[in-house]
Amino acid sequence: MGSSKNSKLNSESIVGEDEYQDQSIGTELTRTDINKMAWRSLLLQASFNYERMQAAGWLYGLLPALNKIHTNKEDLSKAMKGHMGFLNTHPFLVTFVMGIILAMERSKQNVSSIQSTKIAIGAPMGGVGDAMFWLTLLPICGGIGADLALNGSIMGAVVFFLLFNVVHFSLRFGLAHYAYRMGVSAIPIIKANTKKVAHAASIVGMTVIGALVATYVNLSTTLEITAGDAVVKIQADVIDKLMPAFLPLLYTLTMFALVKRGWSPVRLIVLTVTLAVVGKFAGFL
Amino acid sequence: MGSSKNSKLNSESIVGEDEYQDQSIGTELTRTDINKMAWRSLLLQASFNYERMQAAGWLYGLLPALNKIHTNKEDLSKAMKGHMGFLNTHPFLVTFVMGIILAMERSKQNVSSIQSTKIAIGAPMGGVGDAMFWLTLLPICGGIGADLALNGSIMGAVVFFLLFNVVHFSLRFGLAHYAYRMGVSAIPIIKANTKKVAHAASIVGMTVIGALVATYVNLSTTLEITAGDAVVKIQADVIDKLMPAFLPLLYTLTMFALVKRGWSPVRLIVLTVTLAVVGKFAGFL
Amino acid sequence: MGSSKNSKLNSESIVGEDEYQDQSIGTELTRTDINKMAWRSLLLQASFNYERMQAAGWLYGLLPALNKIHTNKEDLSKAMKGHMGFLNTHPFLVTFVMGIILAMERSKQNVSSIQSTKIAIGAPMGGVGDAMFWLTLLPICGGIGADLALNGSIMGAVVFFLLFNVVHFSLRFGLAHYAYRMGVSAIPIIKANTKKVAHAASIVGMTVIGALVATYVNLSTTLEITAGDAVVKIQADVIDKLMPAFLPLLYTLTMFALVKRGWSPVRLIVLTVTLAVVGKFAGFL
Amino acid sequence: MEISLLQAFMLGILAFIAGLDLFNGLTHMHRPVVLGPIVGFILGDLQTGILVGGTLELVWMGLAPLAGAQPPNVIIGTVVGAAFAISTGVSADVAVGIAVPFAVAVQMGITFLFSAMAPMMSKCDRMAENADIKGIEKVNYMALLVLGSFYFLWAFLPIHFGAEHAGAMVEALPETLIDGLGVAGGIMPAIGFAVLMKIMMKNAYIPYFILGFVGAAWLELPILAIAGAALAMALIDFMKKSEPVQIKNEEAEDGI
Amino acid sequence: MEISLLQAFMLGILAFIAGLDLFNGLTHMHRPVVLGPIVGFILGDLQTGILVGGTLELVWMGLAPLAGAQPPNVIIGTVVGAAFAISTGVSADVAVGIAVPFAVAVQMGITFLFSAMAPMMSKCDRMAENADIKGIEKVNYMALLVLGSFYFLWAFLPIHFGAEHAGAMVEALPETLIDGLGVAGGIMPAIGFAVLMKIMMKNAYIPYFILGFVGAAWLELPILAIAGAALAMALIDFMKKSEPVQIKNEEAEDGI
Amino acid sequence: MEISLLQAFMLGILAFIAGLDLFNGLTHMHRPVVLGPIVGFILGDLQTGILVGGTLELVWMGLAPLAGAQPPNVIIGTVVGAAFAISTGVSADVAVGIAVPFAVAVQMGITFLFSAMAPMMSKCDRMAENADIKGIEKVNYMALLVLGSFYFLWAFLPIHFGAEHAGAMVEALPETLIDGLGVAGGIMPAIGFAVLMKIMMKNAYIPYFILGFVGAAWLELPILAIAGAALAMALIDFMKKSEPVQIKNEEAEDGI
Ligand SMILES: OC[C@H]1O[C@H](O)[C@@H](O)[C@@H](O)[C@@H]1O
Ligand SMILES: OC[C@H]1O[C@H](O)[C@@H](O)[C@@H](O)[C@@H]1O
Ligand SMILES: OC[C@H]1O[C@H](O)[C@@H](O)[C@@H](O)[C@@H]1O
Repeated sequence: MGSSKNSKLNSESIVGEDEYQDQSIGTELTRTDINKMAWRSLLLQASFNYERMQAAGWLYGLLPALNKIHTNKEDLSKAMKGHMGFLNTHPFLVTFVMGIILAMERSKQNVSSIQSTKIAIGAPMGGVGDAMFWLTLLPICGGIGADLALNGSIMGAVVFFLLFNVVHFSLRFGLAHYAYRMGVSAIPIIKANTKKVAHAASIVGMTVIGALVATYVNLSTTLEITAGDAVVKIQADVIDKLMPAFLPLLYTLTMFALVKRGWSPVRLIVLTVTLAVVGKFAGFL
Repeated sequence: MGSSKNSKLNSESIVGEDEYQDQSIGTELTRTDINKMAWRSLLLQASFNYERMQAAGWLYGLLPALNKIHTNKEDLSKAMKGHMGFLNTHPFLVTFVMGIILAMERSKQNVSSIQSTKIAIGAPMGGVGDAMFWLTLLPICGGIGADLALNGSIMGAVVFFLLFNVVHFSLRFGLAHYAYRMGVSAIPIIKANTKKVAHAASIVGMTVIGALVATYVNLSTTLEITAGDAVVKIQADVIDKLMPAFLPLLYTLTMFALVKRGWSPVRLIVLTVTLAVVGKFAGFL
Repeated sequence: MGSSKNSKLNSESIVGEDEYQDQSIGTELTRTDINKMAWRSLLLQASFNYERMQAAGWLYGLLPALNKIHTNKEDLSKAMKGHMGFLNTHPFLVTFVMGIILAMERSKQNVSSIQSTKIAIGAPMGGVGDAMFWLTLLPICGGIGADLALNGSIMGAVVFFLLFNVVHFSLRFGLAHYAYRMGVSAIPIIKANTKKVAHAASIVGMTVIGALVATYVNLSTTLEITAGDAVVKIQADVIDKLMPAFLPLLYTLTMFALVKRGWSPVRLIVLTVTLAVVGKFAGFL
Repeated sequence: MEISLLQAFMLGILAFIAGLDLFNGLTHMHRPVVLGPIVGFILGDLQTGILVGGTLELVWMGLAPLAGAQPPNVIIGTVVGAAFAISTGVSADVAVGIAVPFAVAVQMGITFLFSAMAPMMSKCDRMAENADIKGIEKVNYMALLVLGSFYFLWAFLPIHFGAEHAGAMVEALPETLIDGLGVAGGIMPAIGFAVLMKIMMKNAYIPYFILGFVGAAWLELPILAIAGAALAMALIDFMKKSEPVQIKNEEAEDGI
Repeated sequence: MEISLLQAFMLGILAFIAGLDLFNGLTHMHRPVVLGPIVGFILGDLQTGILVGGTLELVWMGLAPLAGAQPPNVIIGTVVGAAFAISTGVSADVAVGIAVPFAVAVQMGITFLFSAMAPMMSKCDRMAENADIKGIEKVNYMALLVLGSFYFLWAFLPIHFGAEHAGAMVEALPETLIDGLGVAGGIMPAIGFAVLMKIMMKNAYIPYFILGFVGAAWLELPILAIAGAALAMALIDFMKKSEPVQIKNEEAEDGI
Repeated sequence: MEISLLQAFMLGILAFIAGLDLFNGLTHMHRPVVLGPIVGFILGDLQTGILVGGTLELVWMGLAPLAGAQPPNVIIGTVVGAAFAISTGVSADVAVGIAVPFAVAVQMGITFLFSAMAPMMSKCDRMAENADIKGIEKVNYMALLVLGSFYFLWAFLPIHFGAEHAGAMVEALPETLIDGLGVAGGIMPAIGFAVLMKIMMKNAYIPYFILGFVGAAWLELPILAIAGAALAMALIDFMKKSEPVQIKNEEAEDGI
């Protein structure tokens, strides 16, 4: 996976890119700053898309605080670039992740370390939040509301709206402040153990990414080879028996190789869309 | 999981508590001592209860030997305190665990190390013994006995009783001596590697405890939220999908936190019983 | 598992046996040598048997190259002894393993390290190849062939034969050269990290062997104890619940113990066959 | 009852707003139980709106976008469905039947949009490179505008021109293309992960990537379980690194 | 046939002894195949006792307390069932039918006792603190006495007063309370583990606790498999610690 | 049509060659689709041979030896089946019915041979010890000869003497013995692993053996998944060993 020459070059260049130039702890963030972040987090999914999912909206939420923390423009650019990476978490729990990440930004952790933490905390919270809010809170509030509505009362709408949003907004703002405070109180420990913390965060982050590849990338072939009486379903009969999620892994590693060769994501998207449409047309996807 | 201050205090105080003052190898245990232990092991479950299961009966079985090994009274107290910890193993295999543990006591291993070993060996033997004796030996002997009995012969009772107990008592006594000898022959190695052995034992012990929490603690909520047409079964629809055994874990960690704050087990039992009865009454347990 | 005395003796003696006397990198293998190996690999299963499976055929394939590499006769003997060990891989992918192994032989890695690598790569390829060639390629070619044949055309046989063997032979020869080149280019790295590479290979190899014992050794008892009304199926009701693959593990460890005591494989085979026939006769296998 | 142009326009605006709320804001005013009454209010029949809203709420019960995957669109289903129910007087169930093809078309359309938005991310990358805060913000705002307008059209057109005429439009959609984009949407996270791995992947983390993959692909463990096990591994590693010093003391003690 | 007070008393004593044998001693003289004949002997009809015992043995076949969980109580089932069968001459099956409510009541009662015994453990903790050997022993003996007496009563009362009267007693039990105690019994090991963790848990072992939990909760592995994997991890750790010294040599050799 | 001795002999030779091809060479000329026409050619009825071959190809579709386990033997099934079909004029299906007992007998016979070949391995061990290249080669050639002859006989005899007479032979096989050898074949890899472990097993690798076993026995993971996870562990270990030096620097930096 990557010839040794490649990876050496890579790791060197990353080390440089990875660290912030200004290593002094950033300006303190006020309650107003955190509130602003929480408000902005409402647009987490404004530019939702299937390549990076919530990336740009996530960055949008962090921007004012990042601008305050990174007075050095190059550092700001580094931070922003990092936060354009893939992210998908639950929109109600996102401020929890944001709070922690801002504390890490303030303490000028390395970009890769911050990104690992973002994934390590954010990704599992996606499923947790879906189960708690989309599959539990929502049907409960909806059920109560529908019940009242079917009796002809406008209170159905009102009760639903209030019930749901009391939970929603208390979480959104509560978690933001809670997480930031928690993160800040951990700054000294983090600072003293920068490398170790980064390493630990990367372990969790990369493990989760490995799992995400198998979970989030949906790619399977509908290819069936019919030769006389014999029908071989390539996906069910061959791939799934050998290595489930083989195609997602293969495709991700291919993309990774191309990214390392300098292909731009746009090119990869065009490639992917073309492949998908052609595949659908030719009947193998 | 425990602030760093807490855990530091803890670990310091534990270190003190953990080691025996008298580090010289204890008196040798004679065949009679081991036989006595095996006889006493018949009362392993005399004071069986759902908090510590076989703890006090286990201690009862070890007492004469412990008394001989720990001439220093404080050490005896330490040992006894340790052996009052949760234990559940199979009553026919228990002497195997006892034999090994007594050898460790003689070599004056740390309390936590001894307890880890006890759990690491004893807990898996619970399931093993159940499968071998309760679900295999017993139906076989019972079947033979019942067969004879249904023909009207008193030999059914006699054959059953003899067959079963020949196995039972040969194991009980045989394992006791075997395990103790084995343990004693390992003393020099253990002594030379005290810290390492303790660490290894703790790894197995704590892993098993983690598994036991998910296996032995039975706690699930019957809560269903019915809102109009919507029914959300909290246990099956939410918790089990997110994290099976979440409630057992939560409850155990809560208990752990309270124990660390100095709550006595009795208080926790009262709390638990109250919660259970109230929960049953209110219909959420 | 093995008393400490035993294992010490063992490991000492192994160290000696394990290393090649002549540590200089072996003669280069020409294209002809590799082609010869690929041709000979057609007889991989000539002396197939259930104890070592493809061992002797595998060695047959490597012999000319080994003879060229190990000019020292004792080294040749060492190498040959190692390659008589158990192996089962897919006959179409075997040249891939062979190529890598020959490169390792040239760089005079330790025998145990070479054998670990052989197992670590070869064993998983068995299942992979079966899925790809026996369960996919074969039915497809066969289906096409049968289709033509049922229309009465001799082209069925011809098309089948050509289609199948184009894939077959391109793989067999292509992989041989590819793997050997790959292996050779890795020689400097391997040489510089001999011990580490050996350790890593052994980790994978031994893990795979642990898995192979549970997968390849088929041993289960048909024993049912019927005592009056009670029927206890020893395999399904007891062993499978406690520890699936318990009997295979037990038998393998017993064989291992006997091998270490110096029993010859022939003796073990006689023992095994006797046991199996008696067991079948007595009805417990 | 006839629906006036103004009313159709107002319903379009309502769909615009509710459409945004489905993914942003998330006050859930876009759920039928709230949206129904508003449609009713606009069309001058609050009472029917409330009842239709309640009914549709049950129909969409438990359908929410998980991991970005779209169920049949609740907003167009409700706005169009309720509008038909109120204007033609048919029952809510019948009205839903009419609205379903539009809800499904929008479901696919959103999938399309979320795929089409992907190339924009590279533009954002360049803005990030230049620390162009305003730029990032503008992208997000523009995306909202596009998304909202899309909803506006899908509410306005069927309501203004009638289901029959609008239905033709739906059928005119090139199916394999749309399906192909759906497939592309499913694959696209691979690119996101590739970009991520470029930042985070060092050789030292390859094993953990493998372990995560094995856990998810073969053992089918949920992300939470894998994150838990990964945390355990990270902690073991974290604590091990500080040991060497300790070990030396220990060894000294042990006289090794 | 009438059962005399003395006979009822002797059956109570028999239940006392057999009750202890179910958890202590474990000679399994408490199984129907042995107990039935003894009941028959006491009631003067050994032959019927033998037959009833054989029948009941099959009824309770495969039912034994696993991990502390109680099946319907075999002892009261046998003693009361056999006594009724012998005294009234009904078949064994009918007698079991009569005995079942008592067997179930005792099942719940034992669960109750095993929960109620829990607070006694703190007392034992204090005794252990004081190295009070005699105290620990006394607790165990007392517990046996309580347990045995409980069995005595549940055998004596139904036999002496007849199933109808005793049945009323069973029905008088407050069900939610009993059920609640059953629930409490299920939760209680949590306290035991908490106490254990206080002794054994250091930060270094948190990861292993997590791994054990993940293995049991999500992968549903049995304890034996988890212990096996844990042993492997412990061995890896055990052998790694002694390596540093070796490593240095190796490095020296390798000239790094 | 009568089959001449020469023809029967040639079919035996064909079976010899095809029998080798099943495990060696693997050109798959042994599949019915190729074998059928050749049988037809030998018996002077190519056309029927082609049709029967096509039919039998479908019968054996998807049956191949996996991990050494034998399905009913395709070669004897085809050669004998096709010969009967051509000579007696019955349909291919009926002919297969006649051939099946022979195919099954050969399946067992191969299992027998593969068990009986095992002791030869020790001889090979000694040859390896002596670096006796010629010897190893001879063993392999001899094994081929034995295997091929075995096939020759099982094709020649039924064809020459007729199914009825040959069928008696099949029935004369001592079943428990054959079954016992099948069982022995299943167990035998244990010996192979034992020999392997003698070479490779050091104490340091016991934990990995355990982990592999737990993964395969309880989690029922396929070898590929286990090899993947093992690779991850090996890499972690591989990279860790070079760290100590680095760590010291780090510590120095951190001033610990
Ligand atoms: O799964 C987490 C998250 O994924 C996407 O971002 C959307 O589908 C959200 O609705 C969902 O909560
Ligand atoms: O499960 C092990 C063990 O648990 C409890 O102690 C009792 O139920 C025993 O009967 C059982 O053998
Ligand atoms: O399973 C791998 C391999 O095992 C044995 O060697 C034979 O059965 C082959 O046909 C098979 O491909």
